[in-house]
Amino acid sequence: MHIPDGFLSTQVWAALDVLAAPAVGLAVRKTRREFDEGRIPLLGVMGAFVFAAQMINFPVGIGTSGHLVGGALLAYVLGWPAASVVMTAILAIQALVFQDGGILALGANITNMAIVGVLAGYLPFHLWGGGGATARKIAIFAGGFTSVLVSALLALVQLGLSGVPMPAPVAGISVGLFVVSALLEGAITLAVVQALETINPGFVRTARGSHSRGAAIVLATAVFLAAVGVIFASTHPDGLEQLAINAGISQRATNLFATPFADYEAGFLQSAWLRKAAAGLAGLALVCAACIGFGRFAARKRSA
Amino acid sequence: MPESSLVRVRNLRFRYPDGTQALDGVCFDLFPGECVAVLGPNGSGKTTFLMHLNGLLSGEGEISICGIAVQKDTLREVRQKIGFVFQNSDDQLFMPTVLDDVAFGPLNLGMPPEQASDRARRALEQVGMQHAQGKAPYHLSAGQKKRVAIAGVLAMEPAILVLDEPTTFLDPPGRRALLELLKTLPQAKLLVTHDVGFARDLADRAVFFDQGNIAGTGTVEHVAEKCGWR
Amino acid sequence: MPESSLVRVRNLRFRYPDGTQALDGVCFDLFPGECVAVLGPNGSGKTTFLMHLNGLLSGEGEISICGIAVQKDTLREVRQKIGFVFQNSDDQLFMPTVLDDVAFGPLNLGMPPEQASDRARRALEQVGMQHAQGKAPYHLSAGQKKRVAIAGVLAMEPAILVLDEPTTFLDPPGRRALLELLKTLPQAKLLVTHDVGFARDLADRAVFFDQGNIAGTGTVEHVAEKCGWR
Amino acid sequence: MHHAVIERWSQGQSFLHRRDARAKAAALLFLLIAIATGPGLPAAAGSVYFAILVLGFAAARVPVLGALARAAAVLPFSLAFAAIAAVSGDPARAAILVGKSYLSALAVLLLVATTPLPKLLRGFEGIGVPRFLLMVGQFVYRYLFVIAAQAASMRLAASCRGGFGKSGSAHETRFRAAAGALAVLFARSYGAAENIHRSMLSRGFEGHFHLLRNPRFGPADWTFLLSSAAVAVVVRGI
Ligand SMILES: Nc1ncnc2c1ncn2[C@@H]1O[C@H](COP(=O)(O)OP(=O)(O)OP(=O)(O)O)[C@@H](O)[C@H]1O
Ligand SMILES: Nc1ncnc2c1ncn2[C@@H]1O[C@H](COP(=O)(O)OP(=O)(O)OP(=O)(O)O)[C@@H](O)[C@H]1O
Ligand SMILES: [Mg+2]
Ligand SMILES: [Mg+2]
Repeated sequence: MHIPDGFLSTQVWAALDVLAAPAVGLAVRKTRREFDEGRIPLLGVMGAFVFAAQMINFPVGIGTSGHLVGGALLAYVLGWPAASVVMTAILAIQALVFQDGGILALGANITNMAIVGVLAGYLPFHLWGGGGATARKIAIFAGGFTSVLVSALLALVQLGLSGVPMPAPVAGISVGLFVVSALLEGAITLAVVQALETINPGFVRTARGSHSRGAAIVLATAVFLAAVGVIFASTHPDGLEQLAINAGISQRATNLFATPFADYEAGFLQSAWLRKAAAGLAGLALVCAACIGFGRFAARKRSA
Repeated sequence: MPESSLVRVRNLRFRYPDGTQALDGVCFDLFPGECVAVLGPNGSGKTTFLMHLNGLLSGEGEISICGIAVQKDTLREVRQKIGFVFQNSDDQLFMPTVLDDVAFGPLNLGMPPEQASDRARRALEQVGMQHAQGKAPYHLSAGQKKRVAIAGVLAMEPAILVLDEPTTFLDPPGRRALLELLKTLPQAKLLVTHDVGFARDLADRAVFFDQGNIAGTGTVEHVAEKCGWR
Repeated sequence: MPESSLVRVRNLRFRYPDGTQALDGVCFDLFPGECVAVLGPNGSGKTTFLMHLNGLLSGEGEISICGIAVQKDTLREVRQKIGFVFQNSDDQLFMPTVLDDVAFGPLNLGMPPEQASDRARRALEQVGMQHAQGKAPYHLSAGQKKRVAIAGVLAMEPAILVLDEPTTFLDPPGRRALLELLKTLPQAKLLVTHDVGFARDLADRAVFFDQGNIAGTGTVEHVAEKCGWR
Repeated sequence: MHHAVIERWSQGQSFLHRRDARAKAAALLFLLIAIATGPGLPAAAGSVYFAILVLGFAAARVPVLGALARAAAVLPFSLAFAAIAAVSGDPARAAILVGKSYLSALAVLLLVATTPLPKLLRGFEGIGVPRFLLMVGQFVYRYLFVIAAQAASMRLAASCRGGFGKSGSAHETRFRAAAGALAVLFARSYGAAENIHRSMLSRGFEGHFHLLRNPRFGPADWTFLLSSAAVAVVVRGI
């Protein structure tokens, strides 16, 4: 789901732009450590492949079809940092050339799909991909599934936080559709990986099963938080704030966000709406930071 | 005798959405047992013309295949009658094994799996590739890939074979082997090629496309001569 | 007179990591002003051979280009002497505009941008494509792409041109135009092709690869005859 | 194809086409921020933005109707949410969603219709986007056309034998076929990337891209940038 401009409130898009920039910077740095400039064509052509993959339709059921989104597949082939860089490049080109997704909202879309989506896709593979054949299959499937589901749920949360009306039935239907397309992504990713391995087993990286429980918990938490976020943001207008207060992050988050905006407009922060938004964003930021942090940790482990 | 013509095209016009007039009043007939070469410069509309024959594009004018008018509701029937072999075999070979690939078409026609693989085996025999049944198509040589691609089309038992630039990537023995193979196949053939020698050896006559229309027709020799094509 | 040979290969052997013995003791010389055609079946090692000449692969044996031994520390020099035109022009035209692409090589040689674009413009003139400077390479026709790819190589002012299957995707006039262009270029040429007619029109002599070794040499006519290649 | 038209537009020679990419990108950001942060979207401000953009297209000699139609690509998404907003009793918000998203898309379109993408990407380098990322983007865009053409012929070839998507054989067979097609496409893309790398090495590539000419940021570009910023601020105040 590519969010266009005009949908997100200023606080949300600005915060996510601020969040996405260093995250992409980090991904670029890590990518450069592994790929020199001579491999830029590989990254670019793989990006073009993901673009073109949308033209191949997969049968879903009665009359409909779906296609590969590709974040998880890229991560299995290129590693997560390069996959993030490639997805970022794709999103930028989609926004510029195809008017698919906004420019100010690019930070949001990058966070959802290129950063968190890719990490969420890579994590299961990293955790269980090194196990037996069945575990590996499940991991590959799960990676495709979580990457699409988490990206879509994050987008929904951001829309909810921005005050785009989302009655409970609509949110429910959306989540249902997301689950279906996430299942499809899992199935496509798995089928493509299997077909790739008959062509050349070297394409897909070998995962080290680390069986780290901590990472599994991070992943589960990310999915859970995103899902809970959607439900609260939509059905309980004040629910997220409540949750944040309970977790004790509301105050801190408000202060955190108060500083940069303080000179902008003084009385601004009094609004409950902003407190809610700030709390929500802080929660989002935590999820992202956890994912990125874990990604670093995972990468270090793999290169070790 | 227009009744008996396998491919009958009258006054076909087509314009791409961006305004390119790719076909501009083409009339054409293909009779049973014939092999017709389609020559012409890059961009003259040859591929666009072929894509009309099985309804992948649709412009103005009349087209009928084996007497069936090409329309939305006859596409299934038409696509069974007319078999397309693409320039780049990699475009066409996507199943994990050769047998799976050749059986893909028949299965899509609704045939039960047993029967479909029988058909596939027979088609592979026809092109001399029965030994490669279990191999992965991606790893075959260029000539072998072309044969399997042809088998995939033969398995649908088409009345007409359409080949777009079949000699690309083949070395001279591969090209010669393809020539021999095509000569043994009984179907009527429509052959788009830039390889005039190949056309001369295989085709009974030629049509020359230029700017979306047929600018010349006759024997390959005659057309190549007249249109400065060699 | 081995001193004067531009390309000198002795006893070249190469095995791919998967165990395929792709080259098996090749000896070869190319002299100034010559054009040599490399013929041979699919998979006989022609492309592998070419890739050794500028150090893209390295096997056992001796190779020298214009008297310089091909080694890690001479690659820069060697790659300036020997210009490669690859089979698929799309793989070679990777920069966003034609001028950027042709200037890519000179810039890599450390030339300042001004001078590099001058050189690029001159090379484009040589192939008759100066009007396309600002275009994106994917908007060119197959023949135009090939010309720009050749310009990109000429801009490095190589002493030797190596062409892998240059006629693929070209229609007969495009092929003829390429032939004329190559005839006007003064460099020594090494031409891999399956198109024996093209080789006959261009090359002074031919070598025939088979299973990783040179199985025959002589005029194109003679080699084609002897090796059953037409 | 969709993009080909925009690319043709971007080859023009108007005043807007000749402005430095950085100036245009910055002006676009001002405009987008003005639209996004405006309190709601009063009809007056909306019409002024719209008029400015239409004038921009006209000045750049880009077909205005074509541009308006192209920017409508955002409408399905916007209209869906607008409908939800309207149904849940917030018609004002519905209008804002549609208006802001359409105007923003139109603004982006004006930038890409007057700036060839390679120039634009190079302009971003001046704004601090990592060169590595931009080069990846440039290659994505370059090979998009090549790989998409391959994907299109694969789809065509499949549809001649019954297709991946429609009914006929077992669901699973067609699913596997589509996956196989993607795998083959992947392997071909990978091979193309290797060939590109080889061809770069053959032309003396030593690990670093050197690029021709860095565009000059002239007085006209400053004038353009500052005046567009001023306009954006003024209109936002309406
Ligand atoms: N999708 C498309 N959209 C717009 N124009 C197109 C499209 N495809 C082809 N054309 C144009 O239509 C004309 C006919 O193209 P076509 O591919 O049929 O030529 P061709 O004779 O098959 O050429 P070649 O020998 O290179 O295969 C050309 O001018 C081409 O540029
Ligand atoms: N990357 C690779 N790994 C392993 N084997 C390879 C690789 N590339 C080529 N080969 C094998 O090496 C041999 C020589 O291949 P090469 O590409 O040099 O042949 P060629 O003469 O250029 O053929 P063609 O006429 O089809 O281009 C073949 O058996 C081929 O299968
Ligand atoms: Mg064609
Ligand atoms: Mg070769």
